[in-house]
Amino acid sequence: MSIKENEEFRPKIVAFCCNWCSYAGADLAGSSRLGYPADVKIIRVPCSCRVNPMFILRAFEKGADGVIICGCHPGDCHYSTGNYYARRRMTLLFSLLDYVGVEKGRTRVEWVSAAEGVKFSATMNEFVEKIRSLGKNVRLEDLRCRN
Amino acid sequence: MKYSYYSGCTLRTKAKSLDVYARASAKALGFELEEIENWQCCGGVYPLGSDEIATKLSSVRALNEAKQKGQELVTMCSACHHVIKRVNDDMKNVDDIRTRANNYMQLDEPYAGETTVLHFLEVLRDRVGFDKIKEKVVNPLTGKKIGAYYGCLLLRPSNIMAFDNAENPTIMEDFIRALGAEPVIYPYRNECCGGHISLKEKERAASMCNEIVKSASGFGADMLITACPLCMYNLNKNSAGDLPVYYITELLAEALGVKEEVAK
Amino acid sequence: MQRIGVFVCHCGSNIAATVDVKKVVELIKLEPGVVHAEDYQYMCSEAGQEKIAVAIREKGLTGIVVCSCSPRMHEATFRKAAEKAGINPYMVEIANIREQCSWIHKDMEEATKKAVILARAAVAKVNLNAPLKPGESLVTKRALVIGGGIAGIQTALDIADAGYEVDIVEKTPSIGGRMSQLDKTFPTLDCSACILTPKMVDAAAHEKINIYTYSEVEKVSGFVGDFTVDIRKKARYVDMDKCTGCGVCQEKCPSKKAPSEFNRGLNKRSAIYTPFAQAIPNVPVIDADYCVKLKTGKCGLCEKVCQAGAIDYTQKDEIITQKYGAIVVATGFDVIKLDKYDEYAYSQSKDVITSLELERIMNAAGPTKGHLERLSDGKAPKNIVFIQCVGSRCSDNRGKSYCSKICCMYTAKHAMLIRDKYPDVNVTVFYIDVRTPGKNFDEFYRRAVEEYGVNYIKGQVGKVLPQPDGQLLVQGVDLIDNKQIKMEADMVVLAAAIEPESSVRKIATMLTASIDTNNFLTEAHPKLRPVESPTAGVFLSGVCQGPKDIPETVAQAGAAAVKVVGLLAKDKLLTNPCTAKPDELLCNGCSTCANVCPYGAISYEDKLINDHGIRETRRVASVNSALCQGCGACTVACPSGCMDLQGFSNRQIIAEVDAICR
Amino acid sequence: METAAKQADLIREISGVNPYKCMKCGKCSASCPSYNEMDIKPHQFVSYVLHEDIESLVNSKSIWKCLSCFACVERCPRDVKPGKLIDAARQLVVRQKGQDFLLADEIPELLDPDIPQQLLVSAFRKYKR
Repeated sequence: MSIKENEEFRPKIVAFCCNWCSYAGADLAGSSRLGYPADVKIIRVPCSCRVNPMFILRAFEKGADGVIICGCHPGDCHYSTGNYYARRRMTLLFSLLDYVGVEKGRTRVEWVSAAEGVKFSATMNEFVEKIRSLGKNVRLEDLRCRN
Repeated sequence: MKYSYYSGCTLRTKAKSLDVYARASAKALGFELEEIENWQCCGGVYPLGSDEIATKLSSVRALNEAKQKGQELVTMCSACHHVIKRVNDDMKNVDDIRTRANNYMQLDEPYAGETTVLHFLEVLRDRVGFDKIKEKVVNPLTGKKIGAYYGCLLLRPSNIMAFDNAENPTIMEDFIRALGAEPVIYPYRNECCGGHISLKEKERAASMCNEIVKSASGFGADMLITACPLCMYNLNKNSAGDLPVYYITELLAEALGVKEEVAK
Repeated sequence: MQRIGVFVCHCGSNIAATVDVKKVVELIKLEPGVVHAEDYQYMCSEAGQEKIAVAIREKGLTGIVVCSCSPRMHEATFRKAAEKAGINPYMVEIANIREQCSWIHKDMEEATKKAVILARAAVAKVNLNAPLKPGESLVTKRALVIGGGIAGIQTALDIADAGYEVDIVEKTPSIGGRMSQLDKTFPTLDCSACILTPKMVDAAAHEKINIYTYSEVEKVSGFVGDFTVDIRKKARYVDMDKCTGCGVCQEKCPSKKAPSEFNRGLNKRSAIYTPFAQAIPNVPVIDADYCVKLKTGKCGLCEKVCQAGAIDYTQKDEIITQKYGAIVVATGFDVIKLDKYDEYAYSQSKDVITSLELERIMNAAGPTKGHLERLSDGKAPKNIVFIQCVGSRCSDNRGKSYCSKICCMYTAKHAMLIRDKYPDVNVTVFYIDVRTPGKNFDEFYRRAVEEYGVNYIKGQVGKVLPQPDGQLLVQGVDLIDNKQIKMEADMVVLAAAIEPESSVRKIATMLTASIDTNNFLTEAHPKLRPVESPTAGVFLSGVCQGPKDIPETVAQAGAAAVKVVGLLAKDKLLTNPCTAKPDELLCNGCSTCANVCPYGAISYEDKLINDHGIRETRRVASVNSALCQGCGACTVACPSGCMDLQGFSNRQIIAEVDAICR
Repeated sequence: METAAKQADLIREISGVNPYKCMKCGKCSASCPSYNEMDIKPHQFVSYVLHEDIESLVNSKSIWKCLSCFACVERCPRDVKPGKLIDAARQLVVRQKGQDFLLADEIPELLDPDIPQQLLVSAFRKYKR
């Protein structure tokens, strides 16, 4: 891949945000005008524990280059323990994905509270930067899905 | 227990006693200071500039040698400790400095801050333990009222030096107590002695040192102790000389009963 | 197939300035299921909502997508509008193209592209939405207030006056809180006790208010309208019904070495004690750590002198379980520990004190009986230095990043009171900024300078150096004169930052109320819902939500009370219909879902199942939708994939993923 | 001579300091043992860098008066650490040839028999390239 192509590479990034903390944190980043690249698209879920590993596999299958899951800080889950489930499930899933060739940098779990607009924006900037450096994801993608 | 030991230039010359008493005391306390080979001068002041690499390399060499031996690196002089500890922190936490320093060094395996840097006092506190030292004291310095002089370099910046509470330290006071003497706490113990300015501006160093000595004796100290040859020089040369100043290791050797041995 | 209408909001220029709304309309029309799309200046306005209603009627819409601000702002608005126009409110989805698009992107082309993708995702989801019907739950007409300071007292009084039962849980032996420790209050110099004590008495006397002092909340379960709370009533060792409050036990108690919490540890109290003279209830407690009888079995003097026979060394902690419809957090604050600010010599010198300690010294019931004197030698000070912002506005790792808000004013108060009572004492204040936004606040501060001759110096203090003669050498800077200053003082007073009371984190976790990095409780919306927690049924009162002075605290306490009353006035609440739902055909009865459910909402029943003509009795999961809160943990845990979450179903989320990755 | 803006950038880069974080409390100047010797005070260093007046900084005597005692670094509540700015300004000077504050010729008369090596080494580092 040439440098020029690399510059133009706009990754597809799916962010799952829990309704109580991270989605509110994203809203706060927005109302505070703390920017991050348009490559990130947020899907609202009630809790990070609602994120089924299937959704992440599906995203990669459909051509996503990175997936990030954001939830409440440990101990602060609106449903008490949901983020712990998410953490355990994702640890397992991410090492499996790494094994099949989806690098660890393409997946991430981050805790962002409703008050952490700054952190949300910083995290997304960092994550997009990371995905850009990793380039296009070629594993798991269902080529029949390509336009 | 063996430690890698970085004595530094002054301890081989003007501050020989700081060094020899340290080695003798270490022996008495059951650990050994194994001087690293071919050490080079640390430069005396930590190069603050984020783009200064060459001036940090002598510290990296010493740190890497300790790493090779799998030992902790012990320093004695406050300046050496300050420089080496901060360079080690850079190598551990600052990507740019680490990469560039390793590019210069061309080591078999890059150095990334693996070595633990300990000041001699930290060895006494955290590895030997002041309680243990207390047990080993044969000539307790009973009745002596000692003011600890910390100076700047051991304590600040505290987030990197992590030596003690920078504004209200206790390590030297605990050390003094372990030797059977009474520590005198005075607010100038972490004020600057003037450092390198005593070369060109003697009067300023003098006024700073006099403040320190005045405060310590005002609170009842009859002597001061220090770990730094430059502080020693400034306090001796540039103060009215009201209080005698000793190296920490000399008092330690005396209390442990090994001072006479060294003198021979 | 749904018939979907898409409504793109300009939000004035908030969206339209960065997103080409016409283009969004044009492109979204091409999506499957979309039969109508239009844009409008303000979709949330009445005219905007009317547009939705008209489109529903005229185009027979079955689903709605509104591309606008965050669903946290207006989802409820648009759902109501849809319902009024005759379709199920849960057929509405929001594409957040303001907070998550127009406000964070600058490039119009890029923002428009993203807005279209977000709209497509919402359309894809609505295509799979199904009408949902909320259930109903009953409201317990009783409120719990955690914390018995001025915030808690005021909230409880206002709720009780509206006719509802309120319980106050206070962890110390008396209500009153921080305000009871203050001597005078700004900006009128009222005596704090004089204005607080009547309120304490009112609360204690109110027939609808029940006060649990020396008690702590131990466990919370349930949800809005129906919380169940365990309260630990700590052993007081004094029978509250028998005690007459005569105080003889406290006089006779031989153990008088416990540091007085009320006087900030500046003097000692007896092992059996009431924190202060006006304590409510006026019933002492025995401090087990200091009581000779409880520690060694000997003594028992208090029992002997108590004529009422109220002492009971065998008392045990008691757990009270109570149901509440609403909970108010009013846990208040404490001043930070100063161990990271030793340059000010707080731990080295007794004459370096915090402002709250000065408050006790100035108070007639304090350790010096209200005489201004040095704690080291009891001498009257001639020079006092105040240092502002100790631990506030610090972005290093030592202090707090926020402004503590109250210090500028209380320091002006202290300076003025000292100059008033002791005109020969010199008072110097080192400040960074003097912040006095409040009614009559700046006038108050200016009085300190202009009428009372308080010496305000713009600059900070670097170090306080105790001298051998007991004086304190203060080394600071005057940034206006551009001079370093070394001045001697007899006393130094530190305006230490305030922080939320340490127990608040535990309480927030029990309530699943969110908390920020500084341990302040988060409000549901920083501007529009400042007294509600994002957790339904939990409300915020006082400093637990952010630094506040007394008038602001009282105002917020009243506001929280109104919200509680509004909730308790309802007989029934609608429950969230986005609950888990098993597909009984797929369920194999393994119990995995029940094990991960934090609410115990899943049970199992033996049920006759018709599986493609085969009729058999199977053990299948059953969700109690009144208990289910809709987190979705079970949906992922289910190995057979039978459990799904209504409103956030697997198919819906996958449709969103697909739309985004398309 | 580069432009003022470039030099200000250079100082920011060498020092690693973000002068925008300063809230102008003056705690650095309140802590500085060399305050009275300095023509430009520690807190002013921050605003001089902000206003890109590097010319004044490199010509000030303050850069030779700082003791590197790190009191300002330790106590700065905003993580600005003006001592690093002062050292960076000094670096800008000593990195240019012939700008040494200490001349070889003047050394002999400054020496005395008790001077520790450490003092000479430190002084060389601080005063010379």
